[in-house]
Amino acid sequence: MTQTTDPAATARGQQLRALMLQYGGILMALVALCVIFTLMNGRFMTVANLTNILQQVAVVAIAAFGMTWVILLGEIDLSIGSIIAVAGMAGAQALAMGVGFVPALLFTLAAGAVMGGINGVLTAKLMLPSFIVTVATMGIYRGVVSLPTNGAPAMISDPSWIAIGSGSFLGLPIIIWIVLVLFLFNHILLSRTTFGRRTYLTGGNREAALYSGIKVDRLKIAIFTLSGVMAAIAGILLSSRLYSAQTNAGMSYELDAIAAAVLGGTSLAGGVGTMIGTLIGALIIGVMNNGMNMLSVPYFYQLIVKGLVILIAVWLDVRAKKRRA
Amino acid sequence: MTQTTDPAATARGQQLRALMLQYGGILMALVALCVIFTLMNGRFMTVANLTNILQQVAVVAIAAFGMTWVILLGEIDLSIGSIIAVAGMAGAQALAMGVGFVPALLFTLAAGAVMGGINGVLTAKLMLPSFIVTVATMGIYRGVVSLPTNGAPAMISDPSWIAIGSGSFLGLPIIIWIVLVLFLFNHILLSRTTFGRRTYLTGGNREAALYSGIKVDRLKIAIFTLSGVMAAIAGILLSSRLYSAQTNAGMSYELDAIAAAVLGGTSLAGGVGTMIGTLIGALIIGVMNNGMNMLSVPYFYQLIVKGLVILIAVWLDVRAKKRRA
Amino acid sequence: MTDAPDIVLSMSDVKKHFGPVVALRNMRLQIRPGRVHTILGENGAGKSTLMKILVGVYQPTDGRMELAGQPYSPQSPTEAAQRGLAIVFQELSLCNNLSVAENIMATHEPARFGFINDRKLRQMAAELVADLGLPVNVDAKVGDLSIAQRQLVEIAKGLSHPAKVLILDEPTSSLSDSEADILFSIIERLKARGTAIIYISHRMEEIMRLSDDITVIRDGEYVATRDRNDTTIEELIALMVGRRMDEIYPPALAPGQTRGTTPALEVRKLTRADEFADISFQVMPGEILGFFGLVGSGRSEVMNAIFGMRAATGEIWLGGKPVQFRSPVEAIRAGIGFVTENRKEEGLVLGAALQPNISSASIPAFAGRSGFLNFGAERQAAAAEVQRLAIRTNSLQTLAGTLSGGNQQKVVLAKWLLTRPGVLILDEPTRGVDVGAKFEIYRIIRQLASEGTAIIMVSSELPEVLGLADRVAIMAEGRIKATLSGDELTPEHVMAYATGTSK
Amino acid sequence: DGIGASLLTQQHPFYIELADAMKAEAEVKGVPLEISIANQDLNKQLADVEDFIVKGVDVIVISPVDSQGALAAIAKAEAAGIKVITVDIPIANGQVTSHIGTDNYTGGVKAAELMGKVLEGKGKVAIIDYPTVQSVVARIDGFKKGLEEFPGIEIVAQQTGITRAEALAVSQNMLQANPDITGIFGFGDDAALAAAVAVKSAGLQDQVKVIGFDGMEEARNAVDSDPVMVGVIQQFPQEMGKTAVDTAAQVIAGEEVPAEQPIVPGIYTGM
Ligand SMILES: Nc1ncnc2c1ncn2[C@@H]1O[C@H](COP(=O)(O)OP(=O)(O)OP(=O)(O)O)[C@@H](O)[C@H]1O
Ligand SMILES: Nc1ncnc2c1ncn2[C@@H]1O[C@H](COP(=O)(O)OP(=O)(O)OP(=O)(O)O)[C@@H](O)[C@H]1O
Ligand SMILES: [Mg+2]
Ligand SMILES: [Mg+2]
Repeated sequence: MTQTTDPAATARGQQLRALMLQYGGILMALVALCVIFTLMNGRFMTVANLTNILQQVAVVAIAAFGMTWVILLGEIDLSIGSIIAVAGMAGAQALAMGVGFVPALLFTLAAGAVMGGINGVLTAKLMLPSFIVTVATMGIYRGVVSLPTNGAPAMISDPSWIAIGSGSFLGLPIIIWIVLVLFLFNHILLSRTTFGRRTYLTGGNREAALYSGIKVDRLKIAIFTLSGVMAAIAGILLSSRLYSAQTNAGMSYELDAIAAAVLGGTSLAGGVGTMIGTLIGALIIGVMNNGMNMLSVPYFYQLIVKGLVILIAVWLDVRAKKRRA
Repeated sequence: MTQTTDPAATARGQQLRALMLQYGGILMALVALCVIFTLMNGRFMTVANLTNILQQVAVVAIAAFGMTWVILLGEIDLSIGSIIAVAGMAGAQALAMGVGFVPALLFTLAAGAVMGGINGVLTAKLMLPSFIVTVATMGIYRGVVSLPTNGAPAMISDPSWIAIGSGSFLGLPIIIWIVLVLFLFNHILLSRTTFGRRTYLTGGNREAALYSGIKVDRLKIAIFTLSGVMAAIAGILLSSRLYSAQTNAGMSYELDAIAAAVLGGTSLAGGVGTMIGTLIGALIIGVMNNGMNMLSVPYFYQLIVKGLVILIAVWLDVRAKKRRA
Repeated sequence: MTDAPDIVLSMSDVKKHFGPVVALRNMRLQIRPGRVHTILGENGAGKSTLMKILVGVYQPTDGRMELAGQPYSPQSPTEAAQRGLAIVFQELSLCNNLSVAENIMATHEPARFGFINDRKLRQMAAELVADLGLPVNVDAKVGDLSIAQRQLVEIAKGLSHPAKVLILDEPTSSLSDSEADILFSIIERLKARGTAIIYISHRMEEIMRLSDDITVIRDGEYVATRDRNDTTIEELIALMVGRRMDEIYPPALAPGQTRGTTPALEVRKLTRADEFADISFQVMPGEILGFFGLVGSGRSEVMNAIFGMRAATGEIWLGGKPVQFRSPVEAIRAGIGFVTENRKEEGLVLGAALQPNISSASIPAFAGRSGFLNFGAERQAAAAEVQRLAIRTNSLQTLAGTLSGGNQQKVVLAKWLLTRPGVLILDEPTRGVDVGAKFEIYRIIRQLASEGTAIIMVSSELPEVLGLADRVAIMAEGRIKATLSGDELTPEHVMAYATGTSK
Repeated sequence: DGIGASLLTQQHPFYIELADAMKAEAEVKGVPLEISIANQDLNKQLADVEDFIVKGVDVIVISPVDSQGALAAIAKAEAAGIKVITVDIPIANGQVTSHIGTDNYTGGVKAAELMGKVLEGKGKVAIIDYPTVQSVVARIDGFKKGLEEFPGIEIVAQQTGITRAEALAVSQNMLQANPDITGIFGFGDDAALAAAVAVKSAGLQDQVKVIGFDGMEEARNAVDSDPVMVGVIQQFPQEMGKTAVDTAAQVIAGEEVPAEQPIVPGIYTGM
């Protein structure tokens, strides 16, 4: 604001400018959406509603964090919707067997890791395209989820499990805390560690990464496992919010997760993308869904508007990036 | 069979060997499936049932022909399921307005071309990734299809339209003729013409294609349009088979179409694939669905088995190709 | 710029900006038929950009061009081809998924009503290749070919268009002398027919041998045009780099410089079916071992096997201990560095910035046990390498893909220098590098050797091998035919083994 | 031979109970029964029926994915000389041997009557719908018709919430936009249960009453234990399944069967 050349302020200013350059297009889209909805419905911009949006977007956002890793590697994971369902069911079954909250939680996470790991091993070791591997496991996991209850939902009554989705901590819903913590975890892992760096390099050029001494196969398996675990966490949240594990839970969430990541600037060719972008992308989707419900837009028009907003947001982003280059 | 060295026979033999080399893995999978189902159910290998399979697979096969073009270019089209639905609805509405069979048919094809063309223009001219463009238009078209009837299905009673799905010609259902004609059309267009060659060149190396003077943008728009038209034809068949246009018709058929193409050896990276492969891939999916129904495999197990068969088939294919190289 | 009757192509005041990057500031050029006009300039001087403007890939920001007296501003490569310009691109622009014939005839396939006549296409391509005398099989898939062969295909593709003006942008960068000779005789033939040829190369001997006119450019700006007969290599280099360079090769170190008695690397009977057999050699610390051979002699395959990228039988000893690398990770840990020959596919992440590219083979060195990267240390190390190799860039955040070819090659080199290898394998390390930079690279190789690094240098440029190596292993048909040193190391000897006239 | 049954879905408790009841009754009657699941895809339903025809079943029991679209499948079966019985969802202007199903429209009217009663004739109501499913559309139509009896009740919002997760988000958002809502009608148990969760998380449990439709066990338990869930319209899948198989067995035996066997839904408001 002032004209002094305080170096710290300058650095902050530069950081802000870099942020604006990188996310300008997509942030603009998010802000525009918020402004429009606020103008059209006074109740949109309330703490209660914003909390609502964050809670509703939590499941997709967490799945999208995992998806971002996979896409950064130049791969895709279409099975996460099914993993979300299996995770919920695994938790419900474990709880029903009376193993207790923490073991059930660990069991669920392990189930997610195993399912993601299978995707990774099939992709990396058998060298099958991840698209087809995860289309196949999408079906397989969706079949598996129905086996314990023959398709029926499983009730969950464990109070700790339920608290995840409806409890609060320091005035903020636990579910929002979880999103924040997972965002930070993934963001730091991606931007600050060798693991993240290897992901960027491998996604940018697999062959060059191999020659540079990166264990591409292991990395791939690790990342699909990570994506599976993220999906499992999303599944836990979802089952907790619904008080039950549904066999059709998470259906087609993979597309929302991919849309969030791509809206946020992640390139499907691999090698380009950030967690911040994905979070913004997920928020756009959440704001859009919430805002249109608030305005009582009929379902079919919602589909149309949602598609148009995605197009406009990506286009704004591509344009902003082109202008910068 | 004989030991003579008739040159024509040798040429045929070589062609056959080339065919086996290229499609060995996937053909093996198809034959294995047929053998297993025949052994387990005597009614599988009957003319009536094989006709059944071909009819059931028609919609996905035709959509997959269009999808093959798009994938060859290194792009993807997730909107074809929605285009299938819109096409059926467009036809039903036109017929209901009494324009007559042929105008309704042309209107439907034009609708498919326009929807595909929109995908193409957005991808080529605005340089947006086709994945996100077609995820967006998937939603938009799905919204549009519900507008005329507010979500309700539209009855079709035009006898010519119905005949497409249930009539016969020279003893073979018309629907099978259509599949064969479209297969030949796409196969020849792809393998024998400059248009097909340009598609391979561009899918193999977009930059090189640009440098060679190929109008990549125009090609892309043309191919998305073609994919839209194929989806529209699939939508006509579907609505004809169902005597009605359903607003949720074709949901997630894009995944089946992609699976058929990839099973048939089309590389998602672009530049590699054939229509023959796609046809075989579609047949595998059809045989699997039919065979498991014949064996009364419960639904959830069908999902699992289908996923496993896709995995095994692709793996066989990748292995066969590797051994050849 | 008067249009003298014998000027076929001329340009003046041509500018080209890529956003903030100014690739060309003020270019002029006059091309005459039946003459070879060489464009000479450092890496990143703007040569390729200029050529791409000529064939309509890029449109100039400003400037005028004339072709045969008519205004000329091609909007696409097709238009340029119609006006009689053909080009062989520097960065290979082939489709790996298609056959050689299909690539050569791309976009001008023999066709009727859009239907391609495949038999005729194959025949036309085969005739063209035979006519040119190029040793490539037109039915092979381009993806299966070595880089050098792909370059030959690229040449055939460029020559498949009848052209008034033929542009060759570093056509020999991956070729050994014998293939290059084929190209030169083709050029002579075209010249005799009156074709104007624009030629770009960094190989000075070749330029002096081939050119009629030579235009030097520097930093996107026209410097001077000389007749070949009125100039010298020294003058051209001085014009190009802006200072005098008396020597192309840095002074050789005193003989007996090698250290110790244990070879840094010893290979015994390394064999891989259908590629190479019975490869045995050793390199001492501080020694530079050259590997010479014709295209496809199998040198790259051997180096890949040593580096753990491909399985092979035989023994590898490192510093007197037997080792077996199942992957590059293990080779790198053991202290081997490998500058691969195909920088775009194997060397660089084109979409990533310079800093991560340069550090990519030494990631563990910039991280503690925690796995957190030390960005400060990484930046410093990368900056030091950029400075040492004089890589031309605005910042470490520049994307590798936007650098000129020669500068990209230096980035690959920087990446491996940073691993501080005990054994450094260089596969065509100066491919597409300008003379000034070459000298720098040679100097660095020499310096590394003097510090005790064992160096294997695979090269198809004979002068480079002879000028730099202490000993030279000569490969042909997947075998080492001879290892020469000292007085035996003459061009005649080496070529005799390489071409198989000497057994 | 035997019965081939093509059911709409297997991911809904109603259809699970229906299928279980059919299997149990087939066991009792000793008739072979095969069930395939259309997964809400009409094309798959048609393929399933075609496969039944090839297999040569005697009777086909079908719960249509869509009342009009299933005509093609039924026509094919009848052309092959196979009798067809529909369950749950009727076929539009077509003839089948027998139809066994819930009267969804009447069920909707009953839901409205209950809503009017618990709201004492005035208040603001929201609806969670699923507009592409005809049986649901009939429920909603019935509900709206029934509410016409209560001029003091106003419908302030209607949104689509197909899965339980979607229904939860939609209810939250509707409550946010209209904090004065006093009643929610969910087209199915999932929608109603999700709405109840949303009501409680918005802290409106003393203000909002939720009514559902289907009446499966989970929802009935909720009505028993949760004051927000004031009632569900109860369908009777066991009875439907049993009747369907009995009817099919009669058809196989060549007996006459009634063309319409309506099963009137009940109202469950707690023990
Ligand atoms: N597409 C582009 N975007 C941004 N900068 C570019 C682009 N193409 C070239 N440049 C820049 O323009 C300058 C000239 O590049 P050019 O490729 O013409 O060099 P060159 O003389 O051919 O070098 P070399 O001898 O290494 O091939 C370089 O600084 C390069 O980084
Ligand atoms: N005539 C040919 N046709 C097809 N492929 C060939 C031919 N000659 C060689 N190759 C391929 O080229 C490879 C050998 O080339 P390689 O790159 O190892 O040789 P090199 O000695 O390193 O030569 P350079 O690197 O200069 O091309 C082999 O993998 C082989 O498959
Ligand atoms: Mg260049
Ligand atoms: Mg080589």
